[in-house]
Amino acid sequence: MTRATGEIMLDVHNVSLRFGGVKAVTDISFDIRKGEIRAIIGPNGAGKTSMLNVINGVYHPQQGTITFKGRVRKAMQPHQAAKSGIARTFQNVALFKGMSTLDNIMSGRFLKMHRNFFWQLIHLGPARQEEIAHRRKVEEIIDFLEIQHVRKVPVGKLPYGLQKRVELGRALAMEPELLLLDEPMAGMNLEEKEDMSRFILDVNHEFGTTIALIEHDMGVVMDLSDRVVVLDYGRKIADGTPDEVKSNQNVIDAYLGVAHQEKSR
Amino acid sequence: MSLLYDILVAPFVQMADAPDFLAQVLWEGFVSGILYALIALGFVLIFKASGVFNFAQGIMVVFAALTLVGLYQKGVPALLALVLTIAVMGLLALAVERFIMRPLVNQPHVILLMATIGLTYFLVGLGELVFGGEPKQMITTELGLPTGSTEIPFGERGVVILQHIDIAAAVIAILMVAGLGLFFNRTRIGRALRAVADDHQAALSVGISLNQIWAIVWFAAGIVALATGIMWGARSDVSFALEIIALRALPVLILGGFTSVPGAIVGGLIVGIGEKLGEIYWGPLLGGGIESWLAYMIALVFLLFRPQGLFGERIIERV
Amino acid sequence: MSELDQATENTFPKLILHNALTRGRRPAMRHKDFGIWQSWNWAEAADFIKALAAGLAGLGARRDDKIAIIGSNRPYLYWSIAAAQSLGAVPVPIYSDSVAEEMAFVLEHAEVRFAIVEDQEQVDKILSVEARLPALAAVLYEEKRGLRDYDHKRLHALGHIVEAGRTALQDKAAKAALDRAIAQGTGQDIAVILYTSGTTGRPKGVMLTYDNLIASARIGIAFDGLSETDEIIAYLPMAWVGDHVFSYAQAILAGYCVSCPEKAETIIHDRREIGPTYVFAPPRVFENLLTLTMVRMEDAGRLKRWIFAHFLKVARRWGERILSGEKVPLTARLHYALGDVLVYAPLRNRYGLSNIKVGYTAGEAIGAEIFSYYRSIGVNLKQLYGQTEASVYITLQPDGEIKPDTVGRPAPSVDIRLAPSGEVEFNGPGVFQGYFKDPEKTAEVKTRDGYVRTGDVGFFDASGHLKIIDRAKDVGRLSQGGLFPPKYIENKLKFYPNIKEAVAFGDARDHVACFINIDQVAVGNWAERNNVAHASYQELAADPRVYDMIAKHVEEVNQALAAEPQMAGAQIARFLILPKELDADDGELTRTQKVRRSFITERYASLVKALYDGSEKGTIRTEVTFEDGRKGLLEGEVVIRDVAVTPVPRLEAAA
Amino acid sequence: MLYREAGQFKSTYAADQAIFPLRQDRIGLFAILGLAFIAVPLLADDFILDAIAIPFLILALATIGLNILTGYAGQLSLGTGGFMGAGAYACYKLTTSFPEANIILLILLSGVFSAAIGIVFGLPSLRIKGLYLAVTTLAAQFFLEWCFIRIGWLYNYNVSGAIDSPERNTIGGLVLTGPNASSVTRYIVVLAIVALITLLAKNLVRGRIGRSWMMIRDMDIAAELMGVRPLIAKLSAFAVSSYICGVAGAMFVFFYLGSVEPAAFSITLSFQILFMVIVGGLGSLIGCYFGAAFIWILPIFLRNGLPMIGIDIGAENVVHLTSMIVGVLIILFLIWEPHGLARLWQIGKEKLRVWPFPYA
Repeated sequence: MTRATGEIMLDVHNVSLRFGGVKAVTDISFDIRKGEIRAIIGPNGAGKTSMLNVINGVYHPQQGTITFKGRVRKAMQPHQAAKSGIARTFQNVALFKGMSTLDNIMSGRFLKMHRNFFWQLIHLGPARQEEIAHRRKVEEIIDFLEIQHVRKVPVGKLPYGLQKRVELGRALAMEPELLLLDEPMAGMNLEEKEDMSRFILDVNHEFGTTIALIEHDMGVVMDLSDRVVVLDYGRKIADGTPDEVKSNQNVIDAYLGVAHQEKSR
Repeated sequence: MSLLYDILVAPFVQMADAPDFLAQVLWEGFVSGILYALIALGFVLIFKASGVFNFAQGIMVVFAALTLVGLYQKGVPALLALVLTIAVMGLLALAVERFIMRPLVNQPHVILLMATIGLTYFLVGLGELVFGGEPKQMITTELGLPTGSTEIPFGERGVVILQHIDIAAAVIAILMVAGLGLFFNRTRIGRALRAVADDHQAALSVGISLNQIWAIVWFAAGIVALATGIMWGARSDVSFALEIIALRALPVLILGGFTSVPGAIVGGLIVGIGEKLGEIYWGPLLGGGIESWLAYMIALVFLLFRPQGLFGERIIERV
Repeated sequence: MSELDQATENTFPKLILHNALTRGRRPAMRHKDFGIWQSWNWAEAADFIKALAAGLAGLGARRDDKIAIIGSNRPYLYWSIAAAQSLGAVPVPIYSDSVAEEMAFVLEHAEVRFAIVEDQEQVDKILSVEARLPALAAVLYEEKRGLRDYDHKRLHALGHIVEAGRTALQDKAAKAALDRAIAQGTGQDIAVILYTSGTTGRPKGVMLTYDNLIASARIGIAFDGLSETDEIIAYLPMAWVGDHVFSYAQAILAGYCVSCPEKAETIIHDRREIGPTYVFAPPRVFENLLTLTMVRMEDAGRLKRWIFAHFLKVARRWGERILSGEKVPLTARLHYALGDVLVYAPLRNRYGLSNIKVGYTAGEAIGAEIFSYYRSIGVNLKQLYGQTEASVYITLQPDGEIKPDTVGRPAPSVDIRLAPSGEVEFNGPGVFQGYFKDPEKTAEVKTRDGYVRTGDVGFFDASGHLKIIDRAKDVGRLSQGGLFPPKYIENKLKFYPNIKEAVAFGDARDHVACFINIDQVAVGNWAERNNVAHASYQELAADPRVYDMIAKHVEEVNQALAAEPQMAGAQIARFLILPKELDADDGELTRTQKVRRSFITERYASLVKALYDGSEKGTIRTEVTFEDGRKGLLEGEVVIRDVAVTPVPRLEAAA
Repeated sequence: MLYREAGQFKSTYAADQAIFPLRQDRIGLFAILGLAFIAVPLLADDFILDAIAIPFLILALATIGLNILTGYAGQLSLGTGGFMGAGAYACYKLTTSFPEANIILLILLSGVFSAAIGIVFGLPSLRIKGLYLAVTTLAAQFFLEWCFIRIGWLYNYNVSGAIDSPERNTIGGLVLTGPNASSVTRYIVVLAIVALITLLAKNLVRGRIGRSWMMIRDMDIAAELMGVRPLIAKLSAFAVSSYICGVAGAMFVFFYLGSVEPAAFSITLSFQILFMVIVGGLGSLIGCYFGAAFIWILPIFLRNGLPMIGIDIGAENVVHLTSMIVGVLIILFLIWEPHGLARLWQIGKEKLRVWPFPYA
């Protein structure tokens, strides 16, 4: 596959992030190419989630630049990131608990809807047509993710695996160019993981969405991703294709240590 | 221009002109600040241990004072009435624990807040039903609290008048804060209470059930309320009008943070003194009565710059 | 509306065009898709069909080509049948849940040149056996998902072909060619080849002509007064003759609307939304619905359970008689009316059967109690007896003559006779032409005078209703000479919600014994309420308390059998509960979920032996297929239980 | 049981997204509207209209206002009384400044002023969350209350310090406000306005804007990452909420009380409305009506009902007892169903839908 050689979509350059005295991420650089699936891996506390938060504007790094689609930016608000085409999911499902599956995914269409307050008030004509047009889009996502049977169920009542799927749906509804997935398979059983892997691949294939994902399950990462960047204690220790990374001594050391710790837990 | 002068210059000229009056205002601000701090302390105790924003704290103040005076009026000797009132506050604490806290544990903040507003309604009705709604005199002397006042010469010609009851209030408030401090730091239960604020599991490992802890903090808050009630009652009358004082104490919490005892004290003093100064020196410009909201405005402006309060910790949002 | 000319409108494509003209704006099909019921009227349907036909012609489809149709019930697949027929090609619907091997046999045997399929799953199955299908020219798929990177030399998106067809039709010559092809069709042409799943051996391709199907469809339409205002929901396999007649032939003839559910999981919900007026389902569906009802009611509050039980009693007493229009006392009528408000109508609503005009159950015998239950709560459920070889109808139950234990009178214009062996034989307009490429088998089944052997044993009762006992080859004799109809016994057992499946043995034996499969949902629920701890199906099945419960059911069945003179000897003496569920994936059930008796007998030979040698336990050792496709080994001991047999009352001399 | 849904299928999104997709609900709605618009005016006496129906409707509207802010957008507010007062005083000033203008128009316009004030006091919500915010909304409450007392211009320097509703007629000489307006007329006007605003509010909460409020409420960070700007979402909620509260406040004076002193818009009113929201159910419009009915009608019932069942303890004590009982009932209610009457309604409806089964 040649996807990893596409043009650079996102370039992270020498980024450092501190909270008070705690260094979360130190001097990290890597890029994400258009159309690829890029994995960010590393042991717990390696700064993976912080990295995602920097990319979509939740955290503002003290140092370094981020170039997205050719535009350099330093500090940006999350909603601006959303507008520029970045969507994401969360490690611990962050759905809107008071809403149904349908409404949750519909909320992903927020930026695509434009009818003003007064049309919304009377909910006729353009406002209703807009709502219907977007409902159709949302239904296509529901169909894609095979969650028709829970369409109108409040998300709080869904099993965990389905919630993760709905969250993916909500991100897809934004029609993002870059999709950030924070441990999309955390807490899933084997079957759910397989389903989720298939969905991620399908998203990448069918919509051509560029994906950056954080994942713990090494097997999944190696199967899914085109390129992998490895973090440890906030620093980058390796970057390359899954095979390259697998044989990298730094990675082996970092992961063996973790494997031991996890086993002893 | 003259408006700016009135706001920015004139009050300070006024202060400099009559330093004794300024000192008097500061003293009175200090005393009411202390009482605010006491009310805030009641809030903080309960919030820290159970996450309940106890809206009924204000009414507990009134209710305690009313019970004390009411019992006395029914012929109970003053000190016995005091003991009985403490017992009533204990019963109240037990009842609150059993009928509000226990069934509503784990409900969202707003539900618990509503429950305490319901409790407010209940206590208002109960107090008035049993003791009547008309304002009453606090039994200051009967409790052995000092009355009268001392005039202290100030500056060249001026004097500052210190009401003895105010001095007593200050002393008692300080003693109470110190006592609570000892209780929290030196006793097993106190340490458990502090643990519970951080981690419910940890508290359980100390061997005290959450239910007991709640009963204890509510009781402690009741005692604080009683002390506050006696002081306020001695300065004005005992009536449900006092309830408004409790609402006035809320900005103290915003300033100090919901969980900080020192914050409650410092916040109380800031609000008490600031309010008095504002009322005396700037109030007339606006037609008076500004103390009903001035403290809130101060707190609000303050919050905009420090959302976590004076002593709260900075919140880092994890995603 | 112009009258239908029966002589010229003799194929489905012609009839559809007729519908497009006469009722073009009425809904023809609906499909719950993207959250709402997408609807198409007859004009749109005809338009699609013509475009697809032209598209297929463009791909080289010709007269007499076989075109496989594989997928869930979807409008475009029904239209694909019509498109194939428009060209004079023969559609071959195939069960979409069959595994690649099964599918390969049919595709190969039918010499399929084109396949129109639903999605990647079906495409993969076909491609995996591509080598064996030299005739295959192209595969058309509807859902493009996952197929992007496939080699598209012989693979086409259905939408593209339809578009291509539409473009082609702008050319007058192409349009005329298509019109000619449609006009060329006659009633004697083969309309469809339906492969019967068959309880034994390889599937056989039943060839049915337009005349067969149209005549048969007319029988049903006239019998129940179906019209274009009826509603039906299509969810049974398209390869099954029942679906083909009800959702295709009759729908086109009567002009009613067929609705396809969103997913298999949502069928109950979708049925409720549509509220069909005309329903067709195998007994299993009704059984499951009743089981679900009983299970749920167990969880209901005391008052609700009492109301439910009370009014069910009322319904049992009066319901069927009221439904059949008999005279009942006014008080009973009022009592029933109250029950209708409180229980029956809400139940019908939950089942989605509120608007039902008539419902049919067929395929196999339905438990009398289940049958009566639905009738008693006001669902006009009837039985019919039919076969693929008959284009469905052999017998039907006329209104007012509904009996739970017979399948009714011979359908209009169908003649029935009983062979000396007791086997039922029929003749009529729906009789099939023969098995595709299998004259031998055809000869076995079709007599020289045109009658078809059904393979079922039955008899006419005093009122002229046919009563089917069992498959001819299955009805055995006990060693003392008594009749042993296994299915008859099994159905009695399966009435109990706790019993999901039963397999009875007794041919040439001195008594009847059986395997029982408990219903995991019903028994699991019971176990939860009674604190019977269990970690698995296997443990639950072995629990002595479960055995006690099942034993009680078996004793009750024995009492019922004892009451029938011919069956008294077939009471169950011993039984065991199988530690695994019978499963189509293990070959124990057919794809239509019928028991494969001989296979089971062979597979569990040791257990059968234990049933008859008096031992208290049998051993089992067998391979099982898990849900994810992995195989595993199941072994252990299975307890065998003896059951009390009800003494047979002295028979009257007349019996 | 009552809900027989079979056969009710939707073939368009418009039908699927209707406010009342079920036929039975639509019938019920028309029945209630018929009852409210026709039967009540014909049958009810002035006491029922004046003491129960009119204030109930107005308070229900205020409850909708607060519920939009608190229930939908998740911003707890204790300043409802102040915002209602803002609407009332705005309306008073408008109608005394433009005596010829249509009073209904002025009432609807007065909400704009309270909305503006709401936006100002909503600004802190950008940095302050939860209970802290609740406390800061008290600032609005106390400040506005102070304004009503101290700023003479607001009440036209009336000696009494109160504002009263002048006589105004609009529709063909029909007297709508003032002492000579009939109860039935006022009731119909109030009902029409409340029904209309309820419909508009429903439209808002089911559309893009309403969804942005709920997104902020449920998970603000996620909402931001979907492109919602907290500033706009929160302030729009404050604006809409205060608008509705303002209209309710204006009607409170002009169609219910006739004349009020500033104390009418005190913190007690704020609490009362908050109770209605909680008892009715956060995030439910129908719950607003339930909550308003419960909190408004229960004390009336107790006041009139207690003496009837033989508990005769003097008029004043009845008030105290009522206060106690309301307090206890609220606590019991929170324990029993913290999600409010709307949840009970929803559960009941669901039960009827799946009847006779206990669950679907």
